[in-house]
Amino acid sequence: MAVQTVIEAVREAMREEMRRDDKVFVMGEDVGKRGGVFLSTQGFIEEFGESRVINTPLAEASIMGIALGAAFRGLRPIPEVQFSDFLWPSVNQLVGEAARVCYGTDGNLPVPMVVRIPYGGGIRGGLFHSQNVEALFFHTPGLKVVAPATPYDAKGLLKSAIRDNNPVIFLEHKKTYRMVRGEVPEAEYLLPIGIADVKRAGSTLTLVSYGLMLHYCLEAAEVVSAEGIDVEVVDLRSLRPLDKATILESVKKTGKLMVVHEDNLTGGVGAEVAAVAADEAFEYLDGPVTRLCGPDIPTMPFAQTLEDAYLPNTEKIAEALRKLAAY
Amino acid sequence: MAVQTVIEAVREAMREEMRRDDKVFVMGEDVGKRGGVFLSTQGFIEEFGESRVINTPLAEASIMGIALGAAFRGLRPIPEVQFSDFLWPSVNQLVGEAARVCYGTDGNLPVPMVVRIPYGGGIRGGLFHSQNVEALFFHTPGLKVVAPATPYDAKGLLKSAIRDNNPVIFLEHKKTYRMVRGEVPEAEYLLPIGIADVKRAGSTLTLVSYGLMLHYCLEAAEVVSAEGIDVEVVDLRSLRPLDKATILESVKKTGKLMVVHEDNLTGGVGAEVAAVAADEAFEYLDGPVTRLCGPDIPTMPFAQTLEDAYLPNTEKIAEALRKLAAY
Amino acid sequence: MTQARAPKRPRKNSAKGSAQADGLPQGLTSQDLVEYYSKMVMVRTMDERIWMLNRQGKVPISASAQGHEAAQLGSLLAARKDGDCFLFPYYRDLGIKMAAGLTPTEVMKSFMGKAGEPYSNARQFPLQGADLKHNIIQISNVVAAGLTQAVGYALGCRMMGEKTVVLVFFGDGASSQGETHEAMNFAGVHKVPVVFVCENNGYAISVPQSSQMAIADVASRAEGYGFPGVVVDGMDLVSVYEATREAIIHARAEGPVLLEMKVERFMPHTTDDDDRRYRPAEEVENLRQRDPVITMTAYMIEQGFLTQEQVEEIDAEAKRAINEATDAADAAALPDPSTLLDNLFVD
Amino acid sequence: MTQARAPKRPRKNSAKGSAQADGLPQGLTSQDLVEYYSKMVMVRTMDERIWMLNRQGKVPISASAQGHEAAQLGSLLAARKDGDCFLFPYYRDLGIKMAAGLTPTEVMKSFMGKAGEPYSNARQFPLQGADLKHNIIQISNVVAAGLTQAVGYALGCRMMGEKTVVLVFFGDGASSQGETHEAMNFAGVHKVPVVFVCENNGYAISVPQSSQMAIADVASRAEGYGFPGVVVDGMDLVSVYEATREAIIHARAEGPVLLEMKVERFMPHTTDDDDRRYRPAEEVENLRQRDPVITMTAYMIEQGFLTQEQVEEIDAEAKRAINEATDAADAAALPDPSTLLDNLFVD
Ligand SMILES: Cc1ncc(C[n+]2csc(CCOP(=O)(O)OP(=O)(O)O)c2C)c(N)n1
Ligand SMILES: Cc1ncc(C[n+]2csc(CCOP(=O)(O)OP(=O)(O)O)c2C)c(N)n1
Ligand SMILES: [Mg+2]
Ligand SMILES: [Mg+2]
Repeated sequence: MAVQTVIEAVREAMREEMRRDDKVFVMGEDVGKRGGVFLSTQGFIEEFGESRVINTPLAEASIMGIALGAAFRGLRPIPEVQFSDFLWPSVNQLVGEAARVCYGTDGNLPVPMVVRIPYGGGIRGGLFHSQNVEALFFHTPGLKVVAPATPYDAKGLLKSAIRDNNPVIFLEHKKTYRMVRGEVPEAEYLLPIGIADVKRAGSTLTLVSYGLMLHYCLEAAEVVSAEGIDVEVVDLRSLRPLDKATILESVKKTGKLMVVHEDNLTGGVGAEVAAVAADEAFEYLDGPVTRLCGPDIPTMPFAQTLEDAYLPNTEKIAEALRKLAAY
Repeated sequence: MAVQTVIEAVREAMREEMRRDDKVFVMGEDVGKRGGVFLSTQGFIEEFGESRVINTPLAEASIMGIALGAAFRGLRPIPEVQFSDFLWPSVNQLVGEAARVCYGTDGNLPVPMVVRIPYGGGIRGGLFHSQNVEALFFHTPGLKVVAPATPYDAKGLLKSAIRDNNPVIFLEHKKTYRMVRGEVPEAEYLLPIGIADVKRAGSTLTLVSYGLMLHYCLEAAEVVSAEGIDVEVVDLRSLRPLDKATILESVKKTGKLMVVHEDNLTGGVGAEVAAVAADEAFEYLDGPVTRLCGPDIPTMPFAQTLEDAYLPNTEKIAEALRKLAAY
Repeated sequence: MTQARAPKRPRKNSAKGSAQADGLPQGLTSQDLVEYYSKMVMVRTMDERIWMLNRQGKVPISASAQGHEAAQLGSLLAARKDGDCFLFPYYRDLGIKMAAGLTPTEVMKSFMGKAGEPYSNARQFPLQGADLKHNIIQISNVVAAGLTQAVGYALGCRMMGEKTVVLVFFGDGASSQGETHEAMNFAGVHKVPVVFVCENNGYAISVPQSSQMAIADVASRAEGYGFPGVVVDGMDLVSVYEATREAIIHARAEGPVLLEMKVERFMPHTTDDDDRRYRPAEEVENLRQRDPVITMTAYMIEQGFLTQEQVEEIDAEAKRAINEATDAADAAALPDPSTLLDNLFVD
Repeated sequence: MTQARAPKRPRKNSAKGSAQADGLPQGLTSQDLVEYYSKMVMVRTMDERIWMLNRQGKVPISASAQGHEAAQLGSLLAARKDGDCFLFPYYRDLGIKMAAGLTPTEVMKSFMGKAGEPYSNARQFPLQGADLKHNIIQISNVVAAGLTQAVGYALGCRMMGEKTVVLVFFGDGASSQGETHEAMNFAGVHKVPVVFVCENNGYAISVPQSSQMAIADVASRAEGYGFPGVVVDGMDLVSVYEATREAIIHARAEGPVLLEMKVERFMPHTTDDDDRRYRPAEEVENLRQRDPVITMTAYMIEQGFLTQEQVEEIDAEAKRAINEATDAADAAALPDPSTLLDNLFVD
């Protein structure tokens, strides 16, 4: 096992798959000599050449539309959105088109394509370099949506996504890129899309999260465990399909549920998790289903004080856990 | 009082506001001589001239961006998306830009703009003329989102939206345009954005809906009332801000909640309504919080049999009500 | 419409001396013309029938191809003669989709939303989805969304070492969409083997060209992408064939071409439209003088490729086939509602 | 970069005989040039200081304007002389935003994210949001999103009966975005009084112009929208002034102009970038030969508008002002976290 960062795991996953299958290729702004602005394709143009590492013009809708068209021909494009904040011009090709191709041809035209999107905040990115964009994709039938939190999950899920014959939105939290390190096996492995992971077992209550926040949740669980609150932490990893079975099993065991995410509260992923529990685990619930999420403003501002005020963190989560545990 | 259809109410609301304030203007594809494809601007170009009734090129992103720029100058544009399905190319200007202007200038630049969007199905529109698009806007801080079901609400809310100094997404269900008729006062009136309306009082359970489905909910409530099930029907009317107070008051009274919408289940508006109840009315709940929504496929297909199979209707709602009442 | 509709100046002279000894353009036989004339008559007959069936409540929606037939079929002919083309048509391309190889019954099932519809099994609007058997994809109704996809498809073919040229079709209205620009710009930079075919009928629903763009020819935009733009009379099948053929050859060797075919829309935008609100009735009447079916009939007889009798036979055969198709489609089953959730994903 | 960077052929000869008796271009006094030269020095000094402060961890991000100063300030000068212009700059336009009227301390507060930041009260990246006092709006970082907004603003002004001309600024990379096309097309159709100003520095982060477009001049696209395109040497303030002035006059009278200013980016894309990955060091060194500040210094002395001594004074004054601003901004308060939820809406 080697210790890697998330960005290294992402890069390795792509490199392995590109070596394995020459239908796999990357495209996006600055993916060439620059190696991507986060260096996720560093060294790729040297190894795979210009035809499989395509520096595109600055035009996101075309990046997605062209990737989609190449997927129609049977290639396996990995288009990159440089920052999540800049994907909005491209959503027609993703939500309007890619998601509907398989259903709209009654299964005759597969779309083997992975859209990589660095997202999220905590990096002084302000209103246009911090956005959480998962809710739209989470709500879109015909897409799969993956949001790993660790290098191990990132690598195994990205490799699965690349081999999937359906469009996958792959969300990489920018702050985890270099902050989060973890063991990654040398030997090849794949992780299944759609299966959540219980990152910490516990009995007092269930804490569901994903992405950067997962790490704060784990820290908060440690903090309150000293106080006798035994938190089970479920890492969704895949948002769509949502692993209802794992969530429900945990909630039925603990009787209490809290969801944490960085994205805005209203209409976020947490609402669905809560709704599923309130329906399908109703008889097991021992307390209100709670959410600790980003407040309902566009996203975190640039100023340090305001960014801090926006973001859930270990302390805020621990406090909310105590409150729910005491219910 | 005159009886009007929804489309007439929409047209009258705009006409009155355009007469009242010459900063108000409409723009979009075919809004000119054609009077809009649904005739919502019929007669406008004759009355208000080409400078206030602007036939745009076929380019939705620019329709929204240009409207937004005009709003910066203090005008009150009403850009139209011809069908909801075609709004995806424009979401950057709405979700990425318009929604962030006020917050991102710390309140210095207001955006008085109403985006009118005919949406929804049941009209044999297939995958690209039937879409429900509310979830994205519902999740976007900085926008207000209105989705009326009746001519009375449509007129009063549209007039308020036009006078609002913030960006409002105004969703008009296409099938209600000519199907739904209702009384509309001759005298001017405004209805407040953000206030739900209890369209039918009841005690057994709370049924929350909006748009076309509201009418099926009311019918279903009548059907089951003969069986002793007394349903309270809450019409959200505004999705954002969500009127939590009215929802919670009703749920606390009845102890049971069901949400119905045409949009896909996962991550839809219903999830938030359910989550709010599961948190803030937890102690009052007498049964699982249930949802009856469109299934998780892109949207309703073209073939009549498939469209029918997709859509919630009076019968399906009545059946679900019976089940929940029996819990 | 303030602008003259007849093409003013083909940028490249598409008819330049490629004629064969028998007077037919390069690569064409009189057989081909008879075949495509018959297809044209079949398409027109279908189109008219569909409109009628809409008025009878049997067909929910149709965008008529009347006036576009020569453009659609001339392009298709060039693509088929070439033998290695893939097509991304748009919603008005009944001519292309039908003549590419569908039976009249399949087409009629599409319009009636019946099981077995070839593009989407009736999940989508008629003839929308994919007909891979005939090298055709059209995913959506979103105007101009197919252009970048077509560029990607062509790029993909090149990555696979293939010689395929992709033809993507769109209207004058579609030229305004941002994605049209993006598709052309990328194709220009990467010299992608794609022909952008604009069927310019001067209207986007009710919006005339003068409100859509401040220029006379969409083709003039090609210069801004570093590749050639060509204008051709889209009411004449042979001219269209020649221009398309040259464009395909150019695309394969050197990269994109923007081919603008000046056509006329004889009918309202769709069966849902009422064009009297925005278009004087005389305008359409005048246009009908240039009906591509009539023009081609005259040409076929004049050239001696068909006799008057044969023309009448072709006509009768088309009517017979469409009648039969109407009956067959009418009797066909609707999709089984239990399939509603199927095929959201492939394995 | 495969393409030559010097402008090859101004479409309109922007210097055509509009000179005044004293040799200065129309409407300019030597006073103006001294003022804008001082501004240029101030902007450069600020820009360099910000980069240094980034390396010290005090400024999270900056997109340097070095190399673009003559273009930005020449345009601003024309706009201000005109007296009725509104500006939509982009993120690299420190020159415009600062010289439009901000104090060095306000600018420094922006970069440090301090309370009282003039564009957004430090909610956004430095100098992003709106500075309505100086007729400037720049909402976002989304490349090209400002173009349609600028067109809408100009349309709005016209609807209000005003004579305002809007100038919207963007890079060569931004020219590829679909919205750029849509903005220009609408402006062309409706003859909106807007000047599209492209600061073409030949790179979009690491992507050279040759991978961005298959043409030499962005300005050549204007023809496809029915309005004039002009290329000007963006390294020379006086040429830029003249070209912008003419563009403004044209825009007010006849509709849009696309003005392309050929400039150079001396620094990496932003403080986050490392341009050695994609750009040979000599390339930048060579470009520095054409530094607009040095060029203008020489011009000012040569023309007798400034003495060497005055030049040095201007330099010293800039350093002093920036030092002071740094201290003041450093000492300024951060925004109060209790304001986080404020001003999502206005009443
Ligand atoms: C993105 C988008 N916007 C709007 C529409 C509605 N619409 C359908 S066809 C059409 C006009 C298209 O005109 P043109 O491109 O000239 O093609 P034509 O119908 O004339 O062949 C419009 C506005 C759409 N389908 N997609
Ligand atoms: C829509 C969008 N995509 C990507 C980015 C990331 N990005 C920021 S600046 C830039 C390059 C812009 O190049 P250009 O327009 O030439 O302006 P320059 O920075 O050279 O002045 C990119 C890709 C963005 N901000 N917005
Ligand atoms: Mg047209
Ligand atoms: Mg640049």
